[in-house]
Amino acid sequence: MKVRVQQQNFNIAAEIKELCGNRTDIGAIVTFTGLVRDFHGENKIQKMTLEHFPGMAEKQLGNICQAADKRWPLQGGTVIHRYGSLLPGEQIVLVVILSAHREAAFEAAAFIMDRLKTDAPFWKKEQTSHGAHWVEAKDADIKKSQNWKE
Amino acid sequence: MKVRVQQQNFNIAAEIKELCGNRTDIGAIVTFTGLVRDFHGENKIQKMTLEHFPGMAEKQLGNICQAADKRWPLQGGTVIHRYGSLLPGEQIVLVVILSAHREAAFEAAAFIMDRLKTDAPFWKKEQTSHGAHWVEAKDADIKKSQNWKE
Amino acid sequence: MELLYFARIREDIGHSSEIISLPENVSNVESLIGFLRQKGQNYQTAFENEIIIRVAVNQAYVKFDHPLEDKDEVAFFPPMTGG
Amino acid sequence: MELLYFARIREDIGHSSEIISLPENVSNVESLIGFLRQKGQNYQTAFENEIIIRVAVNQAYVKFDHPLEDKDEVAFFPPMTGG
Repeated sequence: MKVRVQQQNFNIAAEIKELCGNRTDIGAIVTFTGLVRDFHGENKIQKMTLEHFPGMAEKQLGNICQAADKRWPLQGGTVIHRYGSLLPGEQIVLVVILSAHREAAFEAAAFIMDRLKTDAPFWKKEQTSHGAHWVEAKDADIKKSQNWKE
Repeated sequence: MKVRVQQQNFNIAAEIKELCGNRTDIGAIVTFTGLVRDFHGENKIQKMTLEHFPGMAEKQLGNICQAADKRWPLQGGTVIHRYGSLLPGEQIVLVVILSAHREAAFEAAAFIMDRLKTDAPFWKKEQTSHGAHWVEAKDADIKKSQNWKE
Repeated sequence: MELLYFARIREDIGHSSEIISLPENVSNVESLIGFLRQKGQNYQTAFENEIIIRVAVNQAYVKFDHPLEDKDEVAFFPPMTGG
Repeated sequence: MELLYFARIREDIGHSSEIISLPENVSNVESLIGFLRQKGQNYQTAFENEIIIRVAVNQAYVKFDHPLEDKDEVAFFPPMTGG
């Protein structure tokens, strides 16, 4: 699978085309696109800034993809995560998964997104009508936080 | 949600763009694309012909979308199913789901595909190197077959 | 009553639709199939195995005990294989 | 030893990286955090709540008892919120 961490936008159709080429053995393509939303709870989002750990971000995304490849019979995939300043409605992340079977494609794409949220070194800062603040991780479980895999 | 049954091909990026427009409240887009595969077991596929029940196909796809809309908090979606003659590598079906939350989008897209397979009146005929034949449904369970919802 | 046939059933019978008057002794899908089987070898082949026959009346799926009226559109087809 | 800081921790400390020599009494991540806390109020604020500190040594996540060497790159950051 291919991993890219980039500032510029991406095009879902171009990514699918590059993955599939002239292949005729693919049965299912599942994609996930994550977008900047205009509201977070009560706060209206004006801008979202994504910080990342260069090098490690790519490495972790690669590890997540490898784990997915081990777990499901996949035929290829692409994960793209953007960084920098993004406005509401803009694309943040893209996952494309190819498989002969739809269940594998759905599950692998969902797995990659779940892992990416907790394991890939990206941080969101929201600029809202009430000031700027770092987005808090949703599960601030003490045990879980210190129980990471080495 | 929008439903289309058509002979012509579709473009995933154009469908997403039409659904999203200038909206900034969407958090997640999940898509499923089903393609004609070149092999079915031992048989090399030369061509796939898709027959459908005009009118009822659209109606059933609409019912499936309504069921998904009731079950998950969705922000829109499109289901396109093609009919006619298709070659290996060609697109058969597209599901696009918008939601504020990724779990809802993943589950709704998978649900629609599962229901579509058993409830939407489409039939595949494969032209292979060993002749043409209708594809058999995977679960030919007697009980299930006569137990349809009215 | 309009009858529609799709996929394998259409091919076995040799045509995709026909208009018939609701026969006297036909009250539901099951007895309609019985009636059709007597119309010839092609119908017998088409309706041989009830396990792989699906029915829609007026574009809604029904069971074999679904009652029929002369104004109904009845469609017969094999289990669906789209997607 | 190279230290990297990201997101809230970077902002609290006021810079994104620095080079230090491994202090005598620092043997693992936990004791490195203790050492850094003494460097000033900005570090105290950054490392106040250990529950929301994550650590990577040479770009691999580690626990606070992970041993350290002078050649290590140690990165501190809050729980991740990408995707």
